[in-house]
Amino acid sequence: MCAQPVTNTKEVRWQKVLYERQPFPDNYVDRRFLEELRKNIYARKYQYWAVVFESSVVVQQLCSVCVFVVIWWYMDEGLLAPHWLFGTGLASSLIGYVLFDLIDGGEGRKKSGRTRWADLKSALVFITFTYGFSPVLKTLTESVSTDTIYAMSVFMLLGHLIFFDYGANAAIVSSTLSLNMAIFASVCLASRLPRSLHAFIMVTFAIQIFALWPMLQKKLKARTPRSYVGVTLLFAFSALGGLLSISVVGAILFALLLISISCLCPFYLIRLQLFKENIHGPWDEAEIKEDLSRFLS
Amino acid sequence: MACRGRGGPGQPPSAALSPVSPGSLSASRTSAHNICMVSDFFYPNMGGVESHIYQLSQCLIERGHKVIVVTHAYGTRKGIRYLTNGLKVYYLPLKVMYNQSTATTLFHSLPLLRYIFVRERVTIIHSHSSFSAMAHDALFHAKTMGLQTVFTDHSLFGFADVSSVLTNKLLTVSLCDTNHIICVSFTSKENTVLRAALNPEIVSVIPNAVDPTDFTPDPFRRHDSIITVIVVSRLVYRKGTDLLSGIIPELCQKYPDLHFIIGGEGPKRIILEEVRERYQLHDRVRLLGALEHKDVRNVLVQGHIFLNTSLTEAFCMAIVEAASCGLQVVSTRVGGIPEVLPESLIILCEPSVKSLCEGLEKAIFQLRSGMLPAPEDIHNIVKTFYTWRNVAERTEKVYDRVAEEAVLPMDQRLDRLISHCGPVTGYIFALLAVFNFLFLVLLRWIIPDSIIDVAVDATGPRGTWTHQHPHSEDKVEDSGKCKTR
Amino acid sequence: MEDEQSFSDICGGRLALQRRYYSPSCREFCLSCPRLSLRSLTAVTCSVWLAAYGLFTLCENSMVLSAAIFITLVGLLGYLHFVKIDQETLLIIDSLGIQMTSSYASGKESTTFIEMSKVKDIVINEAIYMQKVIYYLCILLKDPVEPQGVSQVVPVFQVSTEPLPFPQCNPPPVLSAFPPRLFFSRGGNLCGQSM
Amino acid sequence: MVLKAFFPTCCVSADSGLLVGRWVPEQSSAVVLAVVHFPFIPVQVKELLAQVQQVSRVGVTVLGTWCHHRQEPQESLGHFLEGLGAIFSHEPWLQLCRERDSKSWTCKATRRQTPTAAGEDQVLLIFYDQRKVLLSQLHPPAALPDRQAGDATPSARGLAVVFDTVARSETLFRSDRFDEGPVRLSHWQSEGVEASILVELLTRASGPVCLLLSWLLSLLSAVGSCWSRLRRHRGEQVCFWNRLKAVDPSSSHVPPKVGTGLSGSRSERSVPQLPRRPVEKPVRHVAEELQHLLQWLMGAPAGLKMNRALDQVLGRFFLYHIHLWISYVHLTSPFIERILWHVGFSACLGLTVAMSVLSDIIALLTFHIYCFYVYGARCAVLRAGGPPGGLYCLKICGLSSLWRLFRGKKWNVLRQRVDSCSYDLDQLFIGTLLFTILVFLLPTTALYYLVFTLLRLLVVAVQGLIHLLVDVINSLPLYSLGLRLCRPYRLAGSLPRRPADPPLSFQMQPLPYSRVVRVYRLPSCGCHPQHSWGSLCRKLFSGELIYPWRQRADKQD
Repeated sequence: MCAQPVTNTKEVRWQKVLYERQPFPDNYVDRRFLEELRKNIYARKYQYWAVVFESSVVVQQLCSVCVFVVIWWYMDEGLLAPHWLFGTGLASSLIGYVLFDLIDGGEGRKKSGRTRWADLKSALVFITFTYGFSPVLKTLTESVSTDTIYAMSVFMLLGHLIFFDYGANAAIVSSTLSLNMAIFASVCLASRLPRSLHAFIMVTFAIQIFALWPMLQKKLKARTPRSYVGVTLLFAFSALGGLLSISVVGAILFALLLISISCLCPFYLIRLQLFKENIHGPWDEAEIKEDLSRFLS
Repeated sequence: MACRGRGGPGQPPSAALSPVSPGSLSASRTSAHNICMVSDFFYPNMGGVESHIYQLSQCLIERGHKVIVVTHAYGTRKGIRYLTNGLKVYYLPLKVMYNQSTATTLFHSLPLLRYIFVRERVTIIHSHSSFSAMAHDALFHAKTMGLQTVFTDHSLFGFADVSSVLTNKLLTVSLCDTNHIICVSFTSKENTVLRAALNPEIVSVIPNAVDPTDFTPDPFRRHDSIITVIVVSRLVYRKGTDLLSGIIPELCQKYPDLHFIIGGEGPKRIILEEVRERYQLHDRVRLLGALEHKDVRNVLVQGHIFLNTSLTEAFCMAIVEAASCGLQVVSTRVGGIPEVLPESLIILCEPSVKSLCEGLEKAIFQLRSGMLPAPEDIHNIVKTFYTWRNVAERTEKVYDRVAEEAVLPMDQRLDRLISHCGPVTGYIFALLAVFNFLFLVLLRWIIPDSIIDVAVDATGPRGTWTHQHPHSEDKVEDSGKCKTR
Repeated sequence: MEDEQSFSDICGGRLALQRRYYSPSCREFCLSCPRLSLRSLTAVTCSVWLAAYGLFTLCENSMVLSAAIFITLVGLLGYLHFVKIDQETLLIIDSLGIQMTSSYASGKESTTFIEMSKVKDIVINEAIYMQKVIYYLCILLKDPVEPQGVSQVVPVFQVSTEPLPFPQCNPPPVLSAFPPRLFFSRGGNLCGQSM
Repeated sequence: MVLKAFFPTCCVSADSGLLVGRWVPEQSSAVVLAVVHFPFIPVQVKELLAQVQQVSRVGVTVLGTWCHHRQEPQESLGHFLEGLGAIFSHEPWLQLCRERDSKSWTCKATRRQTPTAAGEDQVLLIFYDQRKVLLSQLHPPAALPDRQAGDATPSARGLAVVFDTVARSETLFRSDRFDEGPVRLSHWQSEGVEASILVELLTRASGPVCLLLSWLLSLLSAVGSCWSRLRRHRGEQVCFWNRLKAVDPSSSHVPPKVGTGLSGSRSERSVPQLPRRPVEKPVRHVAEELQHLLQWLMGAPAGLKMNRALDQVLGRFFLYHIHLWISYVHLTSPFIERILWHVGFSACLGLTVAMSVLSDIIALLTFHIYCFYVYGARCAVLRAGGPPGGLYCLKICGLSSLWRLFRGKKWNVLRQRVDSCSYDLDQLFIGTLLFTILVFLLPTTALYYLVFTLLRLLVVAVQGLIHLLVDVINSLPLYSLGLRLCRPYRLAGSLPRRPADPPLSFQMQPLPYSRVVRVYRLPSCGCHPQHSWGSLCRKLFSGELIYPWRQRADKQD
């Protein structure tokens, strides 16, 4: 590279090393320039129906929110008796609880080491605290305007949908935050209901639909995918039906949303894969693939 | 450049203080340049970029060029200082935003930088490090002022995530009309060419260097009854400290006479401490904490093997320093590391605990069987590889080439920005360039170039430092005073 | 013995330098800048009053006008008394000391005297000043405790914003009284870097 | 090196004679102290100088000759003066000459012993005012310790030597020309000691007078405050009895004694109306204002939407507290009165004592505000029936930790940082429930906290002002300031010279007031506030208690 007079330039081959002085100028571009460049080595192939199946998680969560809002509306209007909702909720919870253990034959319970006593205790804590706090909840937002409460609830439910753990591996996902936002929204909405019993039952229902139902869903999806698809369809139609009884336009829009998420979005994802161009080379930061936490445990 | 029409009342009595008009300068000596190194990273901050700038400047001064360094103020170190051989450093009072890099608005630094460029009669702006906002600002302003620009990239960047997409876009904008780019390794060149969508012809590869006299082996400092592995790096994720935390227990269980000395500080230090505690290795793993540059050699000579676990590296100075001290180097095969040392001096591994352990075991086996060359021999081989004089020589060629080139006039620059950087970014930055130009016109109207007085050259063809101050330099150095107002 | 030269300051304004030699050991350097011009004074006053009048038409409160007049007067007085320096004088008496006098436009004079025994050196230093980099002449005072050290740096000729007439790269004639020496401030110790 | 001759202005018109003074070889300067007139006997002059030297321990010698040509230049005098140099050998020999028109001066310094006869130095003549130099002190006072130690060899450098020399050789100035001494001298007192004695006495006295004045001033203010206190008290008593007399006939069942107030305070709403005492009145006024404030807070203050239930509870609690305070003050007011009356006499000890006492009284009488502030800020266990809820500080702590829970994080105490953590479902649920409740109750408590903190800050500001004043009074150098006012030249700052004509004159520039204060400032005992503004605001926000005037160590317990 330096000004060394070299007679047989043709015979000397350029080497990609720095420690030797080579008879080429510093800005020499060899044939081998960028030969280690790779494109799309980690790109995945997607199957349409598999993507549609995966999108059902999103559909489920949208439907959960929809069902919750519909039920709240019924309660607020006085069309739904709280006792009835409580009874239904209790019954479905018990069925779900039994199902939860039946699906994998008690394997998950053995693995986590959680006793039934702990479950009972959790349930008792839920019920007691909600019941004890329900009068406070009732008067909590008295002086705050209804619009503010609605805005807050919408914001929180949206947050719940955004941060929910749909199975993607991203930094934004936080199931804790998502669940907390849903509970916050339900407390806000429950405080608008006419009586403290209503508030109590609304919050209980929120726990069932936002905390317990996704757990069951996850297990269903893993164990019996077919029944999961059926449950999803059923749930989606019931949510649509409930919404239809309140507002036709809303129902149509919601149906469009569901269809676009479950059918159109997967289609676009697969189409856009054709344009993917991801560059890799020796300059990439190496990834540590092993689990290093074993050295510390 | 500013031109001074009228001379002062009475002819200048001393050559040192005479007005240097650019025309006369270029006529008198074409090969001497007035170079301004700009980077956020300079001493007293420590690191590869800092020592690169310093050593390169020293060698360029030795070769008769005028060199000044512009950086931001570090604590109480602000104003103007002179380092060895009259290297003039401007510590500008700019706000530091993150990680010693200044905040950039693309405009606020223009008045000061322009004043400095004019008064120092700078002809070539040499910016360093793509992490430095000030370097990019200076490139932008220099192009507005019509000065030649050179940029040295010291780091590698991926293409996968959102943040790198954005930074790469900014680099594209910054480098699209820069005259020449210097990279420290071939991998870095490929990376930069891809990132900034450059013509590879204007990218030169000039490696970093190590002062071999600073890193000499001292075999008597190490205990031959045990095997010592040295790690010197910042303890952060990018340097692979997590890998290190896996290697230490694995090998310490296997070899009871293996010791580790780890120099450096960082957020990941805590996991090393946890590992040390978990496996009761307090007597065998020493954490030295932050090391000063002058102490690095004393740490290196205590060991037999040097371990580098970096996950990405453009040019690893640490392994050259270690090899220069006569250590067997075990390193990950990432970035430009394979280009740095020949196969005989380095054991390259994949970036995983298993592969690195195998590499270390190989090195230990070689050491025990006496297959390794003597430290002195390794030193003698390595010291021929990289020298700052060679770096300066090659950089000078880049300057010579750049000085011949024409700087794009404003209309062509705008064209290039728009055509080269994509429609949205291109137009935005073309607009910003126009604003910058208007701002410059405003500044020129407020303080015309002719009013700005010319600085006295400390270095370069008319440098006053060497002629006038051999004695005062010593005197001042003894008293160790430093002051500016 | 007296002579006069004119220079331009770092902002491009005119400065006049007078040198007087009373005796071989006693010299005086007097730097004077032009007096406050009536035109700029009128311009500033008019603009302030016009702005006040504009405000007055908006909010229709006559307090604004009186406040504007008051502010103009007080500002002018303050400017003349504390800011605007008409003349700066440096009197050097060999082996005795240096006297610096700055006279303000209002006639106020502030005088500082530095004994020669306290003066360590007189240097030209370089500094970043606002958005400029300037040379300025300053006197280094000895530290009474540590003879090598410098206790204080006294800038000379700081005619408000025009620290030193350093026009056309000519060494200021003041320096002929002393051996002119450019002061290269050292980097000091840099984190133990051997340089 | 240029030879400098310091010449006193008072000797300008003196007759010809010998120059007496001190030679400072290291600076090559000659300080002329006086002129010895003709005729004299050299031996006597030497004796006199020896005496002076013994007393003042300054090397006073004959420096040269002084020649004042009143008439036509006399050639003979010149030769005579030349000859004197042989008698009084001094190196170098100074020859000062003033021509008749007083414009032209000639000054020569010759060195005899130098073999090259042309040993003439350049001489710089500088005039100085002897009296002022004698009396004044150069700043910064570098030579001061030396003189006190009585060191014979002054190590003072530069101009301080001139000051030192003049000040030490006071004995030389004892004689005047009316004395019948063997040697006639000309110096600043030579016109007559008697007249100058008066001046000197006055100057000497001015210092103690300043001191006395300042002391008198403080005494006067103290006595004044005492007197006004006494008089007001007496007047109040008279009024009180008058009023009682007036009340008596109409309602005879009210017993004429002070204790009646007690029965009045029992009634629920009405504030006791009876005797209004000087302390009680403002206290009661403040309490009433506080009651109004609380009632305003219990409504919808400034249109803010507060939680009604909590608002009512808090409001009632504080109202009850104020009520307790009023009755307490009423019960104790006679004793407090008495105590205050006696404490008032402490003002005789000085203005600062009175002010400190005032500050303490303010603290004592605004105790309820302090209590409110503490209640508002944190749940202090001062009373058994403490306020409901931990109020602001607890609320902020709870909110911050619950917010972390809300995001799925927790505070790691060991590592001092926020870690992510997976909570149980029931923990999450209860945490979020409490979080929601706290968020909606926050504005109410925050408002109460804000109002009481503002009140507390007001009191603290008043107290701080008083402390600052006390500090300033304590540390203000009254004597030096008085001296600067009356005799500016006594404190010489720098010594500018005016180059009017070739002989430079030497003028004293008084020290500026700011430097007088800075140099002579007494060490103040006042403790400075520990908090910066930023930390103060942060503490206020997080609800920590602030004690601006207390040491950090005290706060621990």
